[in-house]
Amino acid sequence: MNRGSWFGRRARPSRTASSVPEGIATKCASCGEILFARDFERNQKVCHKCQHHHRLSARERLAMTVDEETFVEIDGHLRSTDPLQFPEYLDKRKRAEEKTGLWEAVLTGTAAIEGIPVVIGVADFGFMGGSMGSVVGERVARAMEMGAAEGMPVVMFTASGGARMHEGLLALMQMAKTSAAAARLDLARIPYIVVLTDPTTGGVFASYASLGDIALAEPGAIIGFAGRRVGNQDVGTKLPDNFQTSEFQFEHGMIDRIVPRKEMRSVLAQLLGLLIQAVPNAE
Amino acid sequence: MNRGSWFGRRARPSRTASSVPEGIATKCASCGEILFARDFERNQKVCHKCQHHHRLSARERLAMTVDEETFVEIDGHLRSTDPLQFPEYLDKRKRAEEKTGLWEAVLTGTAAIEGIPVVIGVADFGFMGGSMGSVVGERVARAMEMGAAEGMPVVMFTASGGARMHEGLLALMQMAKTSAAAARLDLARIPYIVVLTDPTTGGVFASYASLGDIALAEPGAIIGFAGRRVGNQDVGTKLPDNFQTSEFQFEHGMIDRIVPRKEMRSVLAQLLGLLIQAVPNAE
Amino acid sequence: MLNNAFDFEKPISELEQLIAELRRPEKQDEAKAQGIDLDARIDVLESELKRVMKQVYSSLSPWEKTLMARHKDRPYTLDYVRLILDDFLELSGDRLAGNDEAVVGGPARLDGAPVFVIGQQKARDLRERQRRNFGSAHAEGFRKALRIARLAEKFQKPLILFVDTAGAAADLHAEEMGVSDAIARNLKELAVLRTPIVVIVIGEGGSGGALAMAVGDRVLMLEHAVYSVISPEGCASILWHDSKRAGDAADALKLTAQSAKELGVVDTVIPEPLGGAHRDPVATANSIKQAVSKSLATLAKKSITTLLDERYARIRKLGAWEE
Amino acid sequence: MLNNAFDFEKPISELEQLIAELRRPEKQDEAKAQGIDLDARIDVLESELKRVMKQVYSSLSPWEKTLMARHKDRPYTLDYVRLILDDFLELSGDRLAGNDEAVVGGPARLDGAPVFVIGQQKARDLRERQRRNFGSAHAEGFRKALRIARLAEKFQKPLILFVDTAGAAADLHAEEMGVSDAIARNLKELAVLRTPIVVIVIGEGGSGGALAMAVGDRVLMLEHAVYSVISPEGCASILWHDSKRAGDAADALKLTAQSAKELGVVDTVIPEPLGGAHRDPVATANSIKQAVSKSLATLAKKSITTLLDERYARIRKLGAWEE
Ligand SMILES: [Zn+2]
Ligand SMILES: [Zn+2]
Repeated sequence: MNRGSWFGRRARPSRTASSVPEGIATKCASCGEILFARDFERNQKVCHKCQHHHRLSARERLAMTVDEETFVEIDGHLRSTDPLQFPEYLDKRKRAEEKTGLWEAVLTGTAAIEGIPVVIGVADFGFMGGSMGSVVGERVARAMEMGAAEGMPVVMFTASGGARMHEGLLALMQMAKTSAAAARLDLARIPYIVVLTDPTTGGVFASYASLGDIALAEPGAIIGFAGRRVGNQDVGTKLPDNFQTSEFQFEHGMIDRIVPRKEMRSVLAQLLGLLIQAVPNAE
Repeated sequence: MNRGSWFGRRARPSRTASSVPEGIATKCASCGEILFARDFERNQKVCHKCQHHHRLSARERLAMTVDEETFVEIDGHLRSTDPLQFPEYLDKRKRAEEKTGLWEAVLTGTAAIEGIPVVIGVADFGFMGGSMGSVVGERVARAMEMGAAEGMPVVMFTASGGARMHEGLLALMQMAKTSAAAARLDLARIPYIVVLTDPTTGGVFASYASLGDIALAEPGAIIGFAGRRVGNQDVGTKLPDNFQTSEFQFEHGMIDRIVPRKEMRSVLAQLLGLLIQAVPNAE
Repeated sequence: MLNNAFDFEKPISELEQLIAELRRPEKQDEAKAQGIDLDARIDVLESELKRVMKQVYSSLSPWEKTLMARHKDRPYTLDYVRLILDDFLELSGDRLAGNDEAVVGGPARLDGAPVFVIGQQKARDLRERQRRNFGSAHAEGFRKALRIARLAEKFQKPLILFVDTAGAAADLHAEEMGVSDAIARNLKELAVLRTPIVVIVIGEGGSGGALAMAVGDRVLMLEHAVYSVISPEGCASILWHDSKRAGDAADALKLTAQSAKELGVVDTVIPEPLGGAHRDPVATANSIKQAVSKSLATLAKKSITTLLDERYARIRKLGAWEE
Repeated sequence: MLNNAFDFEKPISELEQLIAELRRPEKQDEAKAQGIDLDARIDVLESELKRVMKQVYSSLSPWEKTLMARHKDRPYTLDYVRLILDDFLELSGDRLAGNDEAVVGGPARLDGAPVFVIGQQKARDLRERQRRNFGSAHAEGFRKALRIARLAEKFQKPLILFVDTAGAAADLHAEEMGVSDAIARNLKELAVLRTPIVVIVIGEGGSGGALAMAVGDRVLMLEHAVYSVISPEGCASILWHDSKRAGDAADALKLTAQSAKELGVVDTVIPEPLGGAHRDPVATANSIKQAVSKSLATLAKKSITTLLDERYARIRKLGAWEE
């Protein structure tokens, strides 16, 4: 892998750090509580009343997860093309770029979490619903390959509606690509931690998001295969109230821990510390 | 492993080849149909009316499974002791020996099935309910070790009420022993085929009987963990009609094929032929 | 004669009916009595039929291909297993919870040599279709597939995967049993399974459910099969809130075998008999068999390390991006 | 003071009550007024108490040990995890179908060094007992245990297993999800898991459900724990059709730690504080910690090959037979 020239490059800052401009209030998306921007930001965009965890941009997530000034983007130079010349794809992507200040739906890079070096990937649902096209798949795969090559744990924050339709079959193949990279990461015995955030569905949940050694999730996140709308169409099936949420997936054995946002960083650090320490019984 | 001296020894014939003496009729244990001995034997102890598969002794099973005159017992010299000095154990064993003409609840040996050499083990439910004590565990483990050492597929016909209480903890440990041997057999890439027959429950079902690469079962056999009586004691649970039968276990993914007795030999031969042939892609 | 003809097959079925009519004994007798050379007329019509068929089937639109791929007379996995392989012994169960009949598999022989085969299985009559959930596997099905794939690995037999599904099951039970996890696990494990794998997309290659059994060293695809990230109907509803625009979506999705080959997802497009696989299942099976045998012969020469490195490289290069 | 005393503990609780009585302030005042040396009398009673306790607890019958092992105040897995390990991070789920709370496990630290710990978890209050199915695991629990054990293997951390269950769940759901298969799979995989494993039987070692999490390189057992192929009640019903003869069955089954050691099933019996683990959980935890640390230190010196060969040999020799 050649990533020399861009490896040390700093990513440009997000254009829209927050959906709530300084000094103005917003309403909780879940309970309707009026949330004052400063409190809301201080509370990591978690509603102080109902504890609803509002979605974060990739930049916001990084800021509250990794040690200050440690994130160094990798593969930021990768750009999507329009291999199918799919209707409206270029326009949509352009709007997403403008809205998020990102070039794609995932940021990958190296960083430290409480001093522990990691390779980290953070999805941004604001960029075309976090959908996985060629660049997302390629970035995730390269991040894993870097983890395997450098012996660094890999942490992935997921948020996605699934594979990106606009890249057709090539988007679907990113499921295979990221999973194959996860297989090699596993064979290299490198810790791979997934943090499922709202929402993680479809082809992302059915590929690299389900392959962590450890799976954490934020409370109340939508997590599922087909999306609740599809599930609801089943004839005569009564769906449980928590269908396709973190809590449902936890009950069904798919998640290790549901971790509130304010504890996520320290849980990650604790976990990484437990998994990476020296080997007691070498061959 | 040293098994030189007894390796070539022929096992003595069963004293009670059949529960239906020549010329006399019996009743089907399931439908009550009168079964004439000669027909019944010819039909491999399957009721011609309801297809109930009656239990077979180990000798009967061998006779209808392996090529004539090919079975050579191994480890027939192993004898149980009474490590716990358990009430009535010696008496019970003595009666079982007299009744079955066997020294223990499983016979192991080498044989050929349609010309394919195998290591084979056949349980005899008539010997203390096919229960697994030290000798059963030891014979099964040695059979698997022989399979691994000689590169011969292993076929196990199971029939057991579980671990043999009368040998206490040492009987329980046979579950670990047979499973550990199965693990090594697996690592040696040797085919291991289990045929579950009526009844296979408890500690045998929860150890080597569940570890086959391929699991076959006779129709209508009782197969389960705790025995129907125990299961029935659950409060407020309605048990399915086929609870703890071959068919139930098949539905729940535990069995590959339910094979009628008259097809068992040819299915085994077909399967063995498919699994043992030359390797197309060596390292 | 064409059963269950599609709209685009109308010119064909009309010609076929005409020819059939002329072949009726009464017509033959009548013509003979009148001294008319009916055979010559039939010959003309037949060559016209051939011309029309070639024209229609070589220029099917993506949506027409989708219909072909879903044709209820199209051969399914077990049809090809019967036609291509000997001694197939179906295995069942995931050894965890159930036996999902949307997936079938087991050992068999290809020209005498043992292989393992696994496929998604649709069905024709209603009861069997329900039993097989229309070929849409639940977690139990994907886990059964993985269990059988691991037997192939253990016994060092090549693995043949038939793909034919509208997609994975997406109901409550699927979610409860972790269908996403099961798909992901298959993608991961098949990528490093230590035995050669040949995949054939024979009908519908529907999204993640198809892909979960489509990772291998060679991916073959029948001429009129389709392979897509989403169904055209689903795509049309999302894009235009109108599932009736499925035809436009099929165009946009580039879901044909020819496109899949151009995109590098598929290595070889296997030609179908004129009119589609269901017109001549035996000929189709033979074409598949030849292609599979050829692939396996090539793969058998590779060391496991080379095989896995090339499999990984094959998957890794898929996608379109600029650096 | 003894809570929830058993019949065989009556002499002890009577003495304890007497001493407590004499220690009441009123009694003390009264004695002082009368010039009686109450402290001397208490000393006498206390040494008598010690004598009686030693006598009672060193000669517990197998049935009395069974009662001790099931004592509701006896420390459970998570109690020891809290007392022995730091930084425990509980993991959940089997990645297949569910999260069985009868089994707990995850990474933690033992004197700073990372380990993985897994155990069967009973509970005291009714709701938690139901949630944990009284410590009786279903297939999901055994599969969770195996998943966590494989993480220990992957990350090359030693594995500590706490055993405390009346047995595996034996209800319809258990059977539907293949509890037998799950137990067997654990027995098989733990036998060849490529990391050191230390097992501690802390309370009830009930049959296959216990064994499914009790395969390792060293098996330790608390002094008053029991380990048996079948419950004494079950054994008595089968032998004498009278579950009330459980005491006789307990004798016959030789289910004590001392017998388990004689039979070669257990390597080390860890002494409990006088009166049992629940009288001093901290002291018990310290004893366990020392024994586990010692075992792990020895095991850490071995190569994986030696470790696995010795583990296999250890299992292989269990049993009693004549050649
Ligand atoms: Zn709120
Ligand atoms: Zn009958």
